[in-house]
Amino acid sequence: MSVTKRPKKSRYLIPIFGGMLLTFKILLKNLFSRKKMLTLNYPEEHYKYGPRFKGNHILTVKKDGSLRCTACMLCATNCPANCIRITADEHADPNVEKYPISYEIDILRCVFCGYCEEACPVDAIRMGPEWQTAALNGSNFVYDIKHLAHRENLKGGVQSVVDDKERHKAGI
Amino acid sequence: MKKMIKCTINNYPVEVEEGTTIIQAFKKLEQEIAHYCWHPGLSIAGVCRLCMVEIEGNNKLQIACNTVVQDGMVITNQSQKVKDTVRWGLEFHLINHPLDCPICDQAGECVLQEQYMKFGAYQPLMSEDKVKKRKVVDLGSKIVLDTERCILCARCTRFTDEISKTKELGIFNRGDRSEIGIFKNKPLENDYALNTVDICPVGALTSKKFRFQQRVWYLKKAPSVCTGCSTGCNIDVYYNEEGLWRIRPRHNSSINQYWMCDKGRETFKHVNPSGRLKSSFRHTAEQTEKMTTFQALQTLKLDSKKIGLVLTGSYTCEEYDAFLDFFQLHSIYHWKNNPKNFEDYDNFLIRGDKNPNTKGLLESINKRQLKLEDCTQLEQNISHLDLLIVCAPENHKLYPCLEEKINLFLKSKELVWISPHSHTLLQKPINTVWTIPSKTYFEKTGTFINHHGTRQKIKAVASIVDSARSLEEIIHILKTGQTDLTQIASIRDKMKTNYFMEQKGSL
Amino acid sequence: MFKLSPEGIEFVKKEMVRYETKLSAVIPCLYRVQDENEGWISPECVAYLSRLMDLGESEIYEVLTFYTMFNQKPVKPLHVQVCCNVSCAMQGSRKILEELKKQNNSNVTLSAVECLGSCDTAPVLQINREPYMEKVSLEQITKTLQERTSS
Amino acid sequence: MEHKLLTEHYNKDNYKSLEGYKQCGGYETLKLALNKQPKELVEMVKASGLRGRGGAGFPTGVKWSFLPDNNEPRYLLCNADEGEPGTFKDRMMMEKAPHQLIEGMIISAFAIQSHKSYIYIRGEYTDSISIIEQALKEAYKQGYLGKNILNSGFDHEMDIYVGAGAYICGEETGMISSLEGKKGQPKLKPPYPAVKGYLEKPTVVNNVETLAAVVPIVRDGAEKYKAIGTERSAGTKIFSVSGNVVKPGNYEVPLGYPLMDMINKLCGGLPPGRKLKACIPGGSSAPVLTAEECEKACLDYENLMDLGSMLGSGAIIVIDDSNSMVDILSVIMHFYHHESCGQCTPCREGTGWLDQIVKNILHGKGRLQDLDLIQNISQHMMGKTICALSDAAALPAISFVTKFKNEFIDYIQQNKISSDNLNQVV
Repeated sequence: MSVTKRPKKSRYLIPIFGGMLLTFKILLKNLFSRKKMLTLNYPEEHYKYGPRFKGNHILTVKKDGSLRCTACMLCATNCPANCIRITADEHADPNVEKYPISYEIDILRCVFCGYCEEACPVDAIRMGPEWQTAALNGSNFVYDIKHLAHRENLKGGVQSVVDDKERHKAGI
Repeated sequence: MKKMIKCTINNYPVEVEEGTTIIQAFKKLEQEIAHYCWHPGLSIAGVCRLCMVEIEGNNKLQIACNTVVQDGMVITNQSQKVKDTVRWGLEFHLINHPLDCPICDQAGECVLQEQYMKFGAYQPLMSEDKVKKRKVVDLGSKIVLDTERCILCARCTRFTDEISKTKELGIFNRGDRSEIGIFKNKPLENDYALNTVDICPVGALTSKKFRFQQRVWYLKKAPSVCTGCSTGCNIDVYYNEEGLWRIRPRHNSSINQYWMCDKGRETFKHVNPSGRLKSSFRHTAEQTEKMTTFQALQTLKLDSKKIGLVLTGSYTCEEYDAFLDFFQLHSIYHWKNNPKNFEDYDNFLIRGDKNPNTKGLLESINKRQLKLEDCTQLEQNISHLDLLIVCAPENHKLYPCLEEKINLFLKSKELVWISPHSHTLLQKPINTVWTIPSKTYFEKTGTFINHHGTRQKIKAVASIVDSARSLEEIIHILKTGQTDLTQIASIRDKMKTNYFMEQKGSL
Repeated sequence: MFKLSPEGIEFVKKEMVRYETKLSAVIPCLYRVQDENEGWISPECVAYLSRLMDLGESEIYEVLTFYTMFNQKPVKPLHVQVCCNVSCAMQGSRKILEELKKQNNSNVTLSAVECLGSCDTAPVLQINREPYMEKVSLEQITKTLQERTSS
Repeated sequence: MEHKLLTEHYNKDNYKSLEGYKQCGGYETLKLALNKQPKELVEMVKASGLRGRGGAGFPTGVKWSFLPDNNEPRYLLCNADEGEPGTFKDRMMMEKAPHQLIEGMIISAFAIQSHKSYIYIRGEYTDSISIIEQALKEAYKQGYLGKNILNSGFDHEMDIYVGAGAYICGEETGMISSLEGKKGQPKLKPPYPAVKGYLEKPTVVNNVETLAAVVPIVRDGAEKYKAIGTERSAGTKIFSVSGNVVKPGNYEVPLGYPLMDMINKLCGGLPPGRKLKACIPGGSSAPVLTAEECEKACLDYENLMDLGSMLGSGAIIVIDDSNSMVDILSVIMHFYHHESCGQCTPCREGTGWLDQIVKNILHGKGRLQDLDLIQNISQHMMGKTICALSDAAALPAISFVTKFKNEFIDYIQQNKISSDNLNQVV
């Protein structure tokens, strides 16, 4: 533990005025050149994050719009917050074999660690640029397939770059 | 007594019986050795070529599964030569094996995965196209086959040839076009078919019922004894917090070897919370009263009544003893699942007596020199009784005569129904009916005596229904008026020392 | 519904006691079935034979699929099997096969087979289960096939 | 010079009938043999130095003496499932001299005290099957087979069994499986067939030529037979010569005969204007010999072994310079891929893999590292399986790739497509 010697009482005034000076300097600067202002007028304005930002989850889709997810449950296994719930079922196409009939992420539990994305062997889950999870009381914070793969922002779903044919050729 | 011979395995000296194969000696020493086709319960096929060992003085590597240990043999599988061979052996296995572990239901308990992690090359050399074969082939109502994942170890075909002797499965075609299959209109439907799923080292054969239900790494396993019939096969129960998911056989050379029947694999469903009786009830014609088990037992008046007791073979020996010691009984009846085929036996594992502990029941009765009447006698005596206590079967499905018998029991003046499950008939009675939830084999500790008289102990794994009580605990509450369960544990410990000295197949 | 002729059934019965085990009769009986079923063995035939011989279907089916001389698909009346192994290939048998394929004769099923054991007289081919045609040339086999097709 | 011990009367037309055979002294040896002790005969064959003519070259007498000394029924099986590419001697022997084989088999059966024998003939040999069937009928009629043969008190039944097109049935345990009516998959050894073979009973499996050679051994005595050939490779052997020679065919020569003499003197040399490029001395599973190695080669077990090849079934395939070695290897690899029984993993997967790689090279899609890969795969297929089929596939692969490496590299680097007469890949 380090002990700092307290300054005398009268000396406090000097840094207070110093601080006030800085505050007013920035206030005046912002008043006259608003473009250089650092803060945003949220929620009218949004900050643009980099492409690697790990925000809300997206389930990628195949060309036909069906989920790429094979319900291997590696994401759920890796999830440290235990917020992913998947129910798998038999698919009619023997080459697909297994697919999720329900995929739920409890976004309030999620810690946005990105392990699910890391664990996924088929690039089926990604963390997208959206970061707003706020919603009104009574909203559903457990995201289902409809939300994760087909919400409006995604404009018909995100396709993965992995080629299905190549993947099947390799026997995956 | 067979002659013992000495050999050295990976620098450890070991003594084995004459005629032991090298792989058995490895297993005895708990030394790691890669293998797929060898299974202790089946004949030797020697086709996977992975259990290679180097024997001193022999230039050529030998397979451990078909080589018998000779006196003074010096065996190793740690040499570079062996390691190379095993690595290449795995490479050969994998060149046409699809890399769809994420989808494959075997992932997590796949021997191919495990051994690749241990012994594999990690540098795939195959750049050519894989041989494509049929996927998701229907083999009947129980099993699905994926011929691509199959590594042709022939365990399943050997099982149907040698153990079940039904010969449904065969390996068709030859070379790398070979595939396991059934003939068109003859599905794999024998009573032991699901054993092929257990012995399949990869995800080629999967059980329709368990497939895609759970990933195996979410499951824990607990040793237990099958309650499906009086054979008492040793089992592993796979469960997690959501409930029980499947049952697999556990090796016991004197009872079930490595196998169990498909019916026995279904005896976990009645344990799961859905459909269980979750608290005690007192049903009368007018009303239904819900209460805790403790309350129910406190309210139950037993004094100076003529009590009849109906017992089934699904409770442990300790429970029978406690029950029979406590009550002053007018008469005791034995409720059999199906008197007609009660003595049936298919000469392998399945018996007509669908109770795990009929022998235990008889033993407890005989020890006290009581008279055990058949349940059919109850019809005449029921009017003489004031109270009928029914220790009902744990798994109602195994009792085809259930409804008929319940109707009979309902004729009594007062009925106490002790079972993990209730029945709709019990809920609208003419007289008073008490339903008291009891524990299943998964929740209690005790002893079962199987058809051959082998004592086997089961151990409580988890509590599934909080209000459920074993018969022992019920007696304890009745005796002391307390719910203190630690006392029971001490009773149990005492019994342990008395009973389990010479038992086989203990847990 | 396939059925063996009475002589065929007689043959099967005889073969079943000819060898030490009943199972040994499978191969000769499959030959017989193939002969009576227009040169190929359908799964239906296997089911029939399994009933006749009281053996498991998959036991017979295993044998059927293992050996190449049993046809699992329908064949035309002339099943021409051209040896394409080393000695014959060196003498141009593959070219003959290729040319025959081009001719597209509707009465002929062509297949490439492994060594027929007549390498000194390469190229060799066998029609159905008849004696070999040795040192064949394209003209010769074309002529033979045409003749036999028309007759 | 040819040494006609077995094939002496093969040019006679009626030799295949019982009458014709008897005219040339047939079945005289049988009478001789039936007067001897069985043990004596085994010792005689052992002393003659006769080695298995099917491919492995295991001493026949030694094989016979492995039979356990008990009263169990035992079987003699004649391996006439001649499938090795390049081999056609057994077919000729069965068609020209069926009674020679039958006599040899009766003598051998008497020597090992077997009362039942089978001749396992491959299904394609329709001629041989009918000829042997006919010959068996004749032999039964004349009392050479059946109960109490020639009043010696010895009973013997002989039957034929027709295969259905699987190379692997030429392997002795594969043949036993096939004869049992199962898939022709080789069985695990030990136990060896001599202890537990056909129907788990002691069984001896011998090649057609081996069994036929028992006749001259018993007739002339072991010494005389041993004097032919070399020190360790005694006797004569029928070689099937095919490929690019003027007069292909079967030639019986004493073992140790120079390979070049065989090609040039007996077979009339190569077609005019062609040069010897390579030669496969023992059927497709034997490692190939280059032209230089052929000069040094003598046709006996040891000499070829020293050259890194083997005598095998005695099928000599002569390859001249018009052929592409890559193409020939691709044919051979296709053969083994097609014929692998699918039991052991290294063979099942390895043969298919090799086939694909060689095909890729042939079609100009090869990579330089493929050559190492072929060697690596082959190396790890050898000696790792139940039977020798994986060795048989691996040996030619290794020898072709090492001995004709430049040709393979040419294919890979220049995407050269195979020569004209072999360009049709099936």
